[in-house]
This record gives sequence, C-alpha cells and structure tokens, in this order.
Amino acid sequence: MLDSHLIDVKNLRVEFETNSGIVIGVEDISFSIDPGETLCVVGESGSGKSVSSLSIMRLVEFGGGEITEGSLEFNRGVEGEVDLAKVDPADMRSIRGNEIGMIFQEPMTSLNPVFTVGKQLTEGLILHKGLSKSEANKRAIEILKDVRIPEPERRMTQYPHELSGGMRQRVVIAIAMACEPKLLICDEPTTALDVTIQAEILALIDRLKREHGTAVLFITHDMAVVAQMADRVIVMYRGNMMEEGPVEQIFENPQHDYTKSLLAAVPKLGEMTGKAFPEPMRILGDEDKYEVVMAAAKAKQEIAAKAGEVPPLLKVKNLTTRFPVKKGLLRRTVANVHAVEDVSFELKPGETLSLVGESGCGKSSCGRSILRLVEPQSGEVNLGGVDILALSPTELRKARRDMQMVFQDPFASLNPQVRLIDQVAEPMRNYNLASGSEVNDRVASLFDRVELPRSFLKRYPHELSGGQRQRIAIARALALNPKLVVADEAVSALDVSVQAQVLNLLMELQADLGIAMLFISHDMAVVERVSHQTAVMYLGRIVEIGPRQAVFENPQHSYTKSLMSAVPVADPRQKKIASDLKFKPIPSPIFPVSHEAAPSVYTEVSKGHFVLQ
Amino acid sequence: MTKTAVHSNDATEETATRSQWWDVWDQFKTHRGAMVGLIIFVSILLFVVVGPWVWTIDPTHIDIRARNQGPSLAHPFGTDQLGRDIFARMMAGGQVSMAVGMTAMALSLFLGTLIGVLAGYFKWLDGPLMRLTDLFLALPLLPLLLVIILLFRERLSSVFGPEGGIFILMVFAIGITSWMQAARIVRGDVLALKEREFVLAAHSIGTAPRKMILRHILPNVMSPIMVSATLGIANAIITESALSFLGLGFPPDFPTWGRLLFDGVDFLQQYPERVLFPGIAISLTVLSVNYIGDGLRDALDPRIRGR
Amino acid sequence: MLTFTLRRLLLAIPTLIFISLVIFLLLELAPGDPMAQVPLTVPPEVKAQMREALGLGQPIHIRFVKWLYQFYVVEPLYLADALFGTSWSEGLPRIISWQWRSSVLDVVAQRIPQTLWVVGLSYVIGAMIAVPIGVISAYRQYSIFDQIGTFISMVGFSVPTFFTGVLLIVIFSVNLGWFPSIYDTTLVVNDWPSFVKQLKQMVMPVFVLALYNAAQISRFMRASMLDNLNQDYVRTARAKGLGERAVVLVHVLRNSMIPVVTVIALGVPTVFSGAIITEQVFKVNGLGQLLITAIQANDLPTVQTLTVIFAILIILFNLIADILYGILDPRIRYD
Amino acid sequence: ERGADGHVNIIYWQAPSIMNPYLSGGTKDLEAASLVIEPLARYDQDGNMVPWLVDSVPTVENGGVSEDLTTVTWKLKEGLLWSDGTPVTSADVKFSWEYCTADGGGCAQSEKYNDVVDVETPDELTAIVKFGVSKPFPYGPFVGAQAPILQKAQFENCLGPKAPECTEENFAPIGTGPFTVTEFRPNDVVSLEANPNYRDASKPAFATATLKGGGDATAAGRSVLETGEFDYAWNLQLAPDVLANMEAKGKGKIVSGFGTLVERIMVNQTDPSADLGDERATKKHPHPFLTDKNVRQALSMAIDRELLTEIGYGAAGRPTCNVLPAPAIYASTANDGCLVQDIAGANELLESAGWVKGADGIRAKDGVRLSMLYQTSTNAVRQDFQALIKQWWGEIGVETELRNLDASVFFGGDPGSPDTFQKFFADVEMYANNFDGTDPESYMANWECKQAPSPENQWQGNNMPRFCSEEYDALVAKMAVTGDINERAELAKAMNDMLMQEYVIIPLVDRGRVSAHSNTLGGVILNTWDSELWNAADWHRVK
Ligand SMILES: Nc1ncnc2c1ncn2[C@@H]1O[C@H](COP(=O)(O)OP(=O)(O)OP(=O)(O)O)[C@@H](O)[C@H]1O
Ligand SMILES: Nc1ncnc2c1ncn2[C@@H]1O[C@H](COP(=O)(O)OP(=O)(O)OP(=O)(O)O)[C@@H](O)[C@H]1O
Ligand SMILES: [Mg+2]
Ligand SMILES: [Mg+2]
Repeated sequence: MLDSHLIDVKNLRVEFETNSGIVIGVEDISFSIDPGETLCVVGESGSGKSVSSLSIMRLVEFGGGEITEGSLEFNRGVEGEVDLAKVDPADMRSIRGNEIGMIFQEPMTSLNPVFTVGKQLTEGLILHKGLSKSEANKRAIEILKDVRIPEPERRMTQYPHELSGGMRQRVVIAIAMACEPKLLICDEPTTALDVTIQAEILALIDRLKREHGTAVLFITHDMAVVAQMADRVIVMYRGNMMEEGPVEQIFENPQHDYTKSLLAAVPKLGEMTGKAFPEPMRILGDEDKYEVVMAAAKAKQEIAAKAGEVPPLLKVKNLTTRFPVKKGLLRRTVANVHAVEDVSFELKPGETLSLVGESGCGKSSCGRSILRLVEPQSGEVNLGGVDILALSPTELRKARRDMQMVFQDPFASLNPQVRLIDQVAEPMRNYNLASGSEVNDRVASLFDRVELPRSFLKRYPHELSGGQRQRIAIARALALNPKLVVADEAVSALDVSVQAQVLNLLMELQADLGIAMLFISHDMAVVERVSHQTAVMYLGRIVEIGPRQAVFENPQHSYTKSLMSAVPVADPRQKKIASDLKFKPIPSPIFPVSHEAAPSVYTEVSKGHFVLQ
Repeated sequence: MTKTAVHSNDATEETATRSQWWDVWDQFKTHRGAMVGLIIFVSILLFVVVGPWVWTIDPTHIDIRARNQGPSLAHPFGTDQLGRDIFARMMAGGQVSMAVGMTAMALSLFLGTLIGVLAGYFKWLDGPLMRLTDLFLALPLLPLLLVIILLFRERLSSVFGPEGGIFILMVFAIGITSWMQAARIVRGDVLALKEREFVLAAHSIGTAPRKMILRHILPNVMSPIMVSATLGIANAIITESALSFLGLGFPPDFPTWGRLLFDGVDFLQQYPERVLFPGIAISLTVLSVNYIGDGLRDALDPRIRGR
Repeated sequence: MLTFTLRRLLLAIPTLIFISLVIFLLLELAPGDPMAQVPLTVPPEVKAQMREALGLGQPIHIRFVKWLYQFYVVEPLYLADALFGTSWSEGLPRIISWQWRSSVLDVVAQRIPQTLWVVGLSYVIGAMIAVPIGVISAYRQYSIFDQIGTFISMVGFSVPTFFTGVLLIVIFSVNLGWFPSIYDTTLVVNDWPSFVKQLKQMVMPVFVLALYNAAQISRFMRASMLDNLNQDYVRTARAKGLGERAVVLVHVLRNSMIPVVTVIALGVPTVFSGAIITEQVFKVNGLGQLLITAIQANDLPTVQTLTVIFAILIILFNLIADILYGILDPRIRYD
Repeated sequence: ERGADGHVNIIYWQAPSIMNPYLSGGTKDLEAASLVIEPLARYDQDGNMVPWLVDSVPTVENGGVSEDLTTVTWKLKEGLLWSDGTPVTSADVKFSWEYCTADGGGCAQSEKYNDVVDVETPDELTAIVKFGVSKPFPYGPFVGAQAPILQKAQFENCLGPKAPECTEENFAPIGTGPFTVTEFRPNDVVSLEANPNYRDASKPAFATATLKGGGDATAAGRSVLETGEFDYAWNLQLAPDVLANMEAKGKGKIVSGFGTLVERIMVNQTDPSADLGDERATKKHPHPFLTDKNVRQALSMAIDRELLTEIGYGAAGRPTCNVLPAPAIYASTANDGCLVQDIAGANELLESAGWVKGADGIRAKDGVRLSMLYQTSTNAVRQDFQALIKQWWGEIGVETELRNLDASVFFGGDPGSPDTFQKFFADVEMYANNFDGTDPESYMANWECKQAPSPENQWQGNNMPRFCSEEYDALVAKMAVTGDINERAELAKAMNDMLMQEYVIIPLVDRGRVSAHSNTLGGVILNTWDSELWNAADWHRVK
C-alpha cells in the first residue's frame, strides 16, 4: 500500500436488514484518495454512493446498515494509519467532523430543527478546535460568507426551516468544512444550488484542496461538475464499482456501457441554440424511441403553433409573498423577507416555464404561493379561469387536483410512516380516481414510468436513496394527471441517465395531456432543453422573462448574463474553476416592516421578452 | 453471510397485496418484550375469563370457619377475613378491573386523542378545546363524579340493567375525567407535525383533513399515545376501586382488584399476600400492556422496524 | 408571542369566571350536605338553623356573585394590604369556610409550606430523575437498565400510593424505626437537629410521590427520545464528531423535551391538588388534605376557592407550557 | 406537679376544624374543645353526672331543681379563674346560653337550651336556669361537652351572625380547662399548653400538648401502638385482629368502653320503588313485603349477632337486641332471644307465612319476590356485615343487592340527593346511632309518626323506617311529662320493646368506643358519655 494514500477503501460491503430480508447496499468497493486529490463518484441513483460515503464516516450503522466486509484504512498523519471499520468509537469521534467532514444529501432533515444555524455551525469548532464561543461565532460567520450565504450575521440566529433549500444546503456545507478536515466527503453538495453559487462553492472546495491539501470525495450527478472538479472518477452501478480512472480517461474513453450511456445523456448548454421548441433528452440505446417522441412532439407543437393563440392556463399577476422575521423571547416581527415580490407571468397548456435564479431568490416560495401552500400577501393567481386565491378550503382542495407540486426536498415531503405504495396512491384515493386493485396497478405503472423497481412498492422513505425518493415525489405528483405541475428541482437529485428518462417522461406527458409546467431548476442545460419560456428570478422579482430562445441567446439582464457564464462545462479539459469568476456580493431580501416595495416595471426587448428596468 | 442477500434495488417483491398491518405483526412477533407482554396479558385474560369455569368457588361465598387462612390446596391464595376464597375473588375481580381498565383507557385515549388532534390541527378549535381541557383539569373530581352518578345512575341502570349500567357509568366517569393529559400532549405534537413538510405535501395532493389526520398525523403521534395507554390502564383500575370504595361504583360485595388491594392494606402486616396478589395482578397487567405498547410502537415505526 | 401571551392572559379572565361558574354549579348540584358530619343526635331543626347561618338560605345566583366578588376583589385587596400595609379591604367580607368559620385563604396560606416542601419537592425530584432515566432508557433501549427502569416505573405507577406509603411506614417506621410515620407540620426548622428532623419526616412521602411522578414522566421522556433518536439530524450531529453524550443530551434531548415539557408543566398544578392520598397516609395535611376534608364536609366555599385556585394554576401553567413550546420549537407558530 | 411531664401527643384521625363546639357539631371539634372549655357538670365513665365547675349537681333532692321541674340552680365553685386570670362568674354562664340561642348564629347545640326562657344571675356565682315547661330531665344546658361555658368578655361581640367573624376567639377560646391553645391550625393540628390558672395547681402534668388530626384510624393506631410516636389515639374502629396485632407490639394499650351506640338495620315500611316518582318512600305507599312482620322477624332471626361482633368489633362490641342498650336502667332484656341465630326457624316462619321458595331459591308470595336493596355508608366493617348478612338472608330465601354510599352523601341531609339515609330509597339500611348523655327521651322520640322523613318536611326527621303507631306516640308524650327516673325507665323500655318486637329496627351490635394510649401515658379513663379527653388534667407520664 502506498503511504501517500489518505484513505484506502478495500472490498467494502454494506448490508441492510429490511422487511424483505437482508439487502446489499454496496459490494466489493475499493478505491483510494490521496491528499489534495478529488475523487468524484458518479453513478446511477441508488447505486450506493451515499452508503459508501456513510460507511467511511461509520454512520451507516446508525441507519440500520452494517459493514460486513472490507477495510477502510485512513491515514491520520502523526497517529498513523487506522482501519475505520474497526476503530473504537471514541477515536472515530475525534476523526468525524475533524479529520473527515461530510456534507449530507438532504439538507432539510439533516439540520436540527430546534437549533439556530449558528449553534449548529459552531458546535464542531468549539469541540475540535477548542475555540471560545465568540471566536467560534466569528469563524462561523466567515465560513458562512465563504459559502456565500447572504447576511451571514442574521442567518446565524435563524432556524433551518426559515432558510431556502439552497441556503440549508450551504449551511450543511459550512458545517462540514468548518474544521478544515483532511478528507471532505461531499454528497451532492451543489444540486440545490444555482450555477453561480455552485461555481463559488466548487471554487471554495478547490481552494481548500489546493491550499490545505484536503482530499475530496465528491458525489454528484452533474457530469459538468465532475469534469470541472475531478482528478479521478469512479462510476458505480447497482452497488458495484464499474469503472475507475482519471477524469479525462473516463470522459474520453469510457469503457463500461453504463458510463457511456451516462455521458451520452449529459445535456450541454448551447446545444439548443437556434431551436424554438424543447427537445427530449438523448438516451443511449434508446434512439428509436427518441426519434418517435421527437416526431410526435414536433407534430403537436406545430399544430399548436398554427392554431395560434391558445388562452393561457395559468395567469399570475403581481404576486407577493413575505415571511415575517421574528426576534427575541417574545418573537416579535422585526422585518419581512420579501420572498416573492410583484411577480407576474402567464403559462399556456402544454408549455414549460422554467424559473431559474439564485438560491434563496424566492423560486420555491413563488411556486408554493401559486398553489397556495403558503399564503401570498397579495396578487392574483388564475388557473383555468379559477381564482385560486379566492377559494374556500374545500374548493381549494378540489382545485388541487389540477395543480401539483414536486417538492424540492423529497425526504422531508414524504411521510416517514407510510409505505411508498400508499404515498403514491394517496392522491388517487383522495379524489376517488381509482379503487381496489386498480390503484395498485396504477401505482405500479407510475413506478415503472419513473424507473423505480416495483420491489420498492412496500418500502419506506428512509430506505431509499435520495434520487429514488425524488422519483417517488414525481410519481405522486403525476398520479392525478394534473393540468399544472410545479416541479421544484424535480430532477436535480437524479443521475443523468435517469434524469433524462424522467424528463422525457415529463415531456411526453406534457405533449400528450397538455400539462403546463413550472419548472424550477438550477441546471441551465436542462432548462435550455425543456422549456418554452424562461424566467430569471433575482431577489424575489422576475428580472427577465421571455421565450427560452430569446433569453438564452440574447440575455439582457446582468444577472442572467452572469448566470450563463457560470454554467460549468462538461469537459475536463476546459476547467474554469476559480479563474475568471467574479461575483457581486449578494443583497438581502430582508426589509424592515415599514419598507414599501417598488412595483416591477419591464421593458419589452423583443416579442414576449421582458427585462426588468 | 446470508446467501439470500441481494442488492437493494433487486430485492424481490412479495405479494403486493399484503397489507401494512401484516408487516406490523411480523415485526411485532420478533419483539421479544412485546411477545412476553402479550403472552402474560393473554394469560391474565384467560385467568380471569376462563378461570371461573375451572375454579368454581363462588367469590362471594362466605365460609366463616375458614377465615384468614393462608394459601392451601383448597384455597390457593388463602381466604379473606370472611372466609371468601381469594383465588376466586381475584378471578372475578380481574374481570371487572380488566374490563373497566381497558374500556375506560380506550375511552379516555379516544377522547384525548380526538380533542388533542382537533385542537392541534384546526387553529380555530385550539382555543375553545384547550379552554375546555383547562376546565376539565380544574373540575374537582369527586363532586364531578358524584354529580355524574347522581344524574345518570338510575337512567343507565334502567336501560342496561344495574351492573351494565354501573359498568357504563364507571367507564364513562373515568374516561371523561382522564383524557386531558393525553389531549394536551397530542395537541402539542400535532402542532409541531403540522409544520412538517410532508403535511404540506399531503395538502398539495388534496388530502382532506380527516384523511390527513388519520394517515399523516396520528401515526406520527403514536408514542405518547402508547404511553398514555399504559398509564391510563393503571389509572383506570385504581380509580375504579376508589370510586367503588366511595360507593359510586360496583356493589360492595363485588370484588375488583383495586378493592381487594385497598381492603388488603389494613392487613398488610398480618397477611401480606392479600395485598400482594392484587398488587401483582395490577402491575403485571400494566407491565404487559406497556410492553405490548412498546412493541406496537416499534412495529409501527418503520425506522425501527427491520432492526 | 407577546401578543399571544397577552391575548391568552386576557382570555383567561372570562375563562376563569366561566370555570368558577361551572365549579359552583357542579358543587351545588353535587349531593352532599354541610351537615353530614354533624352527629345524628343533633335534631333536624337545629341543622336547618345551622344551614341558614351558613348563608345557604340565599338564592344561588346571589351566592355566586357574592363569592365572585369576594374571591376576585376582596381577597386580592387583603393580599395587597398584607403586602403593602394598605387598608383597602377593611370591613369587606372575606371568603369564610363552613368548617372553621374563618377565612379560607388564611388556611390555604398556612398549608402552602408543607405542600411545597413535600409535594413540590417530590415533583422536582421526580422530574429530575425522570428525565435522565427516560434518556438512558431510550438510548439503551431494551438494555438491562431500560428493563429495570421500565419495571420499576410501571410498578411505581400501577401500585397506588396508599399501598406504597403504608408499606414504607410499616418497614421504616414500625419495623426499623428510622422515620416518623406522622408528619409534624408545626416543626420549625431553625437549627441542625430540627433540620434533620424535617428531612427525616420528609423522606418517605417525598420518595413515594417522587417515584410516582418519575414513573410517569420517564415514560413520556423515553418515548419521545425514541422518536427522535433516529432522525437525520442526529446523524449530522454525529458526523460533526460530537460525543454520544453531546449528541443525545444536546440535540436529541432538546427535541424530545418538547412534548415532555407539556407533561411536566401539566403536572405542576397537581402538585397543589394531586397528592391527596399521600398527604393522608403521612398526615402531611397540605392543600390536598384540605381539599378532601372540605369535600367530605361539603364545605363549599373552601372547595370552590381551592378549586378555582387550582384552575388559575392550571391555566397559568398551560400557558407557560405553550410558551415554552414555542420557544423550544421554533417551527410552532402562535399567531 | 404542673408541667413536670413535658409533652403529650394526641392523635385524632379526624382533624378538628374549630375549637368552639357551639359552631360545630362534630365530635372531633367537641372533644378538642373539651381540653380548653368545660361545662358545669359532665358525665363520668359510667354515665353518672359529676359536678365539674360546680360543687354539686343540682337535683330535686338537694333543692337545686325546683319541684315543678322548671328551674335549676347552679352554684359555681369559688375562686375559679379563666386562663387569662379573670374570675369565672355566673354572667359567663348566662352569656353561654345567650350565645347559643342568639338569632342567626346557627348554634349547633341549641337543642341543649330548648325551653330555656331565662338564666338569672342573682350573684357572681349563682346561675338559675328557667325553663318554660316542666323539664323532667333538666340537664341539657351547661352539661356535657356539647354545652360548655364561654367567657363573656371574649365572645361578647360574637353574637349571632357575627359568630364566624371571631376567628381568634373560635380558634383559641379562653377556658377553664387544663390547657390553652397556643396555635390552632384548622383541620390539622392544635398546639396547647398548660393553663396557668387551672383550678388544681398540680395539674395538668403536661406542660404542652399537641392534638394532631388527619389520616385514618389504622395509621392513628399504628402511631400509638406500633411506633410509639403518639400517646393517645382516638376512636380506633378497626378490624379486631388488626387491632390485636398492633397491641401485640407492646408499646401501648387498647381501652374500650360502651355507650349507647347501636349498629342497626332499619327496615323500610314504605315502598322505595323508583316507579313511584315523587311519592317514593313515603307513607302513601306501604312496602310490598316488609310490612309483613313475619318477613321482618325472619330477617332478624337469620342474623348471627355474635359472629358479627366477633368479626367486626371484637372486644369493642357486644351483640344486642335493643336499640336502647344503656344505661343499665333503660336496658331491656325482653328481646334477648335474638342473640341466637335461627335460620331454620326463620325459614319455617316464612314458609308458614306463605312465602315459598321459587326455582331460584328466592321466596315469593303472590308474585312478590323477597328481593331487597341493602344500603349503608362506606366503611370496611359495614361492608363485611353487608356481605355476611346477605349470605344469611340468602339462606332464608331473601335476595339482597348491596350498595354502599359515601358517608358525606349518605348522612348529609341534601334533599337533592337520592342517596341520603333519610330518603331511604332502599329496602333496608344500616348505620349506627346513639344519643348524648344518658337521657333517652329525645332519642326514643325519633320514632314518632311525625318524625318520618317525607317531601313535606324536606326529608328531615329521624324515623327512618317510617314506623307509625299511635300507641308508641302516646308513650313518647307520656315520657315528656314523667319526672320519676324509674317510671321513665319503664317507658323507655316499653318503647324499645315495641320497636324490637315489631322488627322495624333490627339492632345488631352495641358498639363500644376503642381508643389506645401508650404505655407511658397514665390516668386515661375512657369515657363514652362525654368527651374522651374529659380527664386530660389527670393524665400523666408513667415512668
Ligand atoms: N436504511 C436502508 N435500508 C434499506 N435499504 C437502504 C437503506 N439505505 C439505503 N438503502 C438502499 O441502498 C441503496 C444505495 O443507496 P444510496 O443512498 O447509497 O444511493 P445513492 O447512490 O446515494 O443514490 P442517490 O444518488 O439517489 O442519492 C439504495 O438502493 C437504497 O434503496
Ligand atoms: N418559513 C419561512 N420563514 C421565514 N423565511 C422564509 C421561510 N421560507 C422561506 N423563507 C425565506 O424566503 C426566501 C426565499 O426562499 P425560497 O425557498 O423561495 O428560495 P428558493 O428560490 O427556492 O431557493 P433555493 O433554490 O435555495 O431553494 C429566503 O430568503 C428564505 O430564507
Ligand atoms: Mg445518495
Ligand atoms: Mg427552493
């Protein structure tokens, strides 16, 4: 064994005990990471990436798993090498958080709901670095700044549920990096982040690696990120390692079929230049179907285009949503978060409006406000002629049949006590759409559509991988055949091949059933591929909205431009991390109670393409 | 290493029609404490229900010559100060105590959970229902029970017969005076659960409030309910005896565990077994229910299940 | 939260008056008679005169309003007078017990020390041992500790205090002679021996009650801990390298305390009213004994006053529980 | 020597709530007060009247009572001082009468002063009680623990409706008794110290005393007999073997004495059926079968009183066949046949009266089944009695349903409650009763026709069986005007026998009083005719 390896994993095998007996999480996994090296792990969702990383932290055992085979040699420097699989709990504790930091996949549930961000952040610092409380606080604020959270001082006193998905994710990142560990395990650290922040975070990780020699184990679905970050890559499939090699080799000369299909499915920004309509994703080995779908979709779209003006399905006017910020023991409202500020747009049936923008800019809030899952302050939402904001609770429930949401954090949005089959069947039962065995059949076919094995029907949410959970959430939203779907980061946790399948599915359904989709995403390449319209949000307002082609090919607003420039390229030879990126400091959406927000005024650049003045 | 182990994604599917309750039962079966509890509980039930068919001495028969006897073959648990067979009295008393304990506990849990859930879930009900809870907590128990009994004893007796009437009255009286704690705890949990994202998600798929409560809220407040259940049984058994003792319950020659215990306390020094038998019976019942509740809770929690 | 608290406090006033009314009607309706304890040798006519002298001849609504006035106006004035040396209450009628024919609240005040010493202390002790027991039991679920803890608490809860109390007396007072079986409420603690004496007479009642309280609270604590131990955030805490102690005591405990706080706060008013049997067994003669003797003697003014005092405590502690709830769990919204 | 023996600890399992017996009828309060305030004369352990604050008890013979039985002249002892040092005068005596009879005071003892029209105080030491009618038994006022003398100076401003305002006075009356109150905690404890001005300079032997209240009889007994924490425990009504077991510890002694308390079963002569609505248990509807004397007699015959006594009271009880068992001159022997249980005889009696057993073993006649509801108050011994008697009655073909009721409901006169002993919505009921002092006149008058509780008199009245006999009423009237003690005795016996032979009252046990004192407490003489603490001045420490 080479002494320079920081960690050397050999023949790792992890098993879980479930209802249906013992199942293997991962099997025969071997890899090593050197200091200052980044190992990216890609692979099918559910292939065991998270399980492997949890094993290194020896945290699988707290989740019902067991390391049944293999060794995990970790070089502790002066203290020599230890086998993490065997080391005693006390030593393990001094390693965790200190020498190995981990960023978890689901940011909502991995933060303690009752402690402030500050408390959770400083804990490790105080423990491992022996800092005093005020020193730790200072350091924590620095780290929050590093992960580009706006207004870090204020965030320190906020609770996790008051943050947007991306902010939570950054808090989790900050916690992992707080003690400057030797090995940083990142389990999809940037999936919830917009590209500009993602680029920042990647740069931060890269800097850590360069300056401190931190080794990074980086799990991601985004091949572009892999290309940017990785020194070496492993590809996993169904609990096994398929392929390992330097990043260039993997990208340029993939050996395994799965790797090939993975790379084939990667969307690239700019691919769609010159095309007016969305196109399905390419899937290796499925070209026939692709052609068919393409043809069908084209035909429909042309018919639609010829038919001229279809009345819009969803009309949103001057929508405003604010959250109170409370302070002190008596928790008085001291300010408001202007999460959504004077947002207006229209959406036609069969069309996709993509909402992009910086993390925390109010995309989720906007989506939720439209569905009245949070109560907006003012504005107007009209869905198919129904004034959603005026509905009584019972009417609203009826109306929900037509509008569905895929939640950003799939784990939190699934009831831990209910089997998947019942979770997906629930909407159908709610509206009496099916009964008896018909329900089961429909659930099963939904599972098929989102590429989940039927053997999962009876599992519980915690027994799935992040991507699998997300597919459950999609299946549940589709169960009702709604007219409007708000997909909040619906595919961000999926590996590219599954992502492609799911996106194709969504597009197919859209074409078939005329579903209108509000597609919230960070992945510009995906957005480019799937959307008819694109809206760019910044600080609660839409700063630019228009046909996708117009926005992508002719971005007007400065934020849109910086967004475009920050998109990583899926080519390991074009690394641009931390070289030419310069971002403006992030302004705050929090205003005092008395603040009067100015109305949004737009100028029309070209037909249907508006830019905020 | 198990040969059957397969990769998680490939795990074969069994008959999909098996309901969730089968899983719960499967899990329950593997819970040692729960099974022991269940066995004890069933044994106690058999003892009090089937026992009298086997042991045919009349529990109220007085054999004055056989007073204050220690355990013997003729009287396995001995006799009391009037020469009544304690073994038979334990069986007869158990029937009443178990029946009252279980039903009163069920009623109080039902009320507590219902009110707790309604108050936690529907904001506009929270105030009134919690003030109602305050009121019930504040009402002095004894006068309340006296009034309940005053108002309803005759009426119920005329409809359900004297014993049936008193049984209903006792269950009602105990139930209605002991639901408040459960209600407050459940309400608290519901308040927190309501803010969880999966509840929001359930809203978005159009789950009606009733279903929301039954499917999403209730299963997640199981554990305090289970604890209240165990504590409730003990409480009901003891309260029953206190009520009977005050003349508010069953006739004085009607043995119940609580009453046997109460009567036995005076003889603690001479005949300690007289307190011990009913004391052990009550404790065993409560203990077994506790373990059953534990097992059930574990079985219902999918995160614990499968461990 | 401030408005929430204020609103609740304001709302408490009509609630209390309503509760007072319900209690009043309940007591009126309840069978029983203040003359029940007067010997049978006293002829009925005399009893009728005695009833008259107690004010029972007045119509019920007058008596209620009178009581309301006395309780909510006169008695607070008396209290103010006692505290600040003012003389606002002079000549105003106080609430008079039918048993001792003198102010009810004076006797209540007399009883508070022993109630607090014995019942209050046992509650504090009970809660203080219950929390760690619940935590350890849950953390080491199904370990020996847990099993024993479960066993003791179940037995402790299911065996009534009239039995455990007497058992202790028989063992420790009768057979061993360590502790007195009868509580001396007149004992003044002013030096070491009298303090020891006080400790000795408190040991048994405090133990019995603490066991009972601890049994109950620890069960809730354990259940709540079990609910939280498997949450994802616990994994995060572990990933930070926190020791198990910190993971459990900081992260899990805080979350688990949320429901338990309700249980504990809810139990505080019963400190004042709930220990009737134990007080009887050990002759502590605190508020519980006062209430039960008043009920037995049908001393309505005393019962009514005590009950309403308990109601005030209940409302107060429920409010405190709610506020604590909001503080412990930032997700809860009260507006 | 006064105060030489230190401290004495007394436990009453019912705690005293007030020290003024005029404001409370409760025995516990009377007895506690008797340590402090005293009557002019009281009864000794044999029921004899003894002078207390006077030198002799006035009688017709010594001229203290006028021939026409309308005036009684009491002469106070000379030199008597209140505990505050002021002299006791006849004005105080007179004041005590005024106090109790003042309007709006609700004096619990006003019956004692019935028919008193005036109390004259010709001099400091003489008080002449004037009755409006001739009083064959004129020892109501100022005699016994119920009617002690209050200090005028102290209570002057506490008359009538003002009585409750005098908290300090009611809690710490100034008295002539051996002790004075230092601290009174209602329903908890009374702290006392020796009265510095007690008439006998060498008494009391104890410097201080505590009278602790609360708990239950078992605990009280235990604290005297087993742990020795207390010196005296009052009224230990416990199962005989429990008591015997306690005494075996050797720390104390049990003392008992007999008075007039009789545990009895009342047999309802009216129909308590709920169907009758407002006329339930009134004379309008005679009882369907208990009006048959044979049935009542059979019920009595089936009972083994010896056994009841042995199980329930042991040495503290004796079987009795009379509702008036004492004093000796009033005790009839005519009914003693009942002492022997006779189940066979009872069966025969019922058989011959036409009550035949049905298939279920219960006798019936003309469709009327002998099925009864048997109620009593909650009390361990009573429940044992119920169970035993139920079994015996079962043996003679009578079915019994048992019910026990909370004492405060059962004995409370609340007209709104169906469960009071006056309403008697049951077929038979059991409780105990006695009378104050030694004169049974008013006691026997309880069974006059007009004493039957009914809606008309708000269910007040003590004639629970609703017994009604002109003959009996005539005897009552006669006794009220008969002065001669022997004649009175004959009348009382006749009344007793009439009740007994009609079997409307089935007496069970003559219950004694049981108390306990520690071996180190001397001078205890149990008195059932007056306060148990009557001679506390003589108590002393035995070394
Ligand atoms: N507690 C558990 N019990 C049973 N099976 C589990 C458990 N945790 C994970 N699994 C299974 O183990 C497999 C690997 O899961 P893992 O979370 O490592 O996937 P992943 O590669 O991280 O996927 P994703 O990219 O979707 O997050 C999945 O099939 C999952 O269903
Ligand atoms: N319940 C809440 N209470 C207070 N503030 C909130 C709450 N929910 C969201 N916010 C704030 O509203 C703003 C917008 O949040 P939102 O979740 O809509 O962002 P987003 O655009 O979806 O971001 P992301 O891409 O990171 O998910 C953020 O500043 C967030 O802190
Ligand atoms: Mg994962
Ligand atoms: Mg979001």
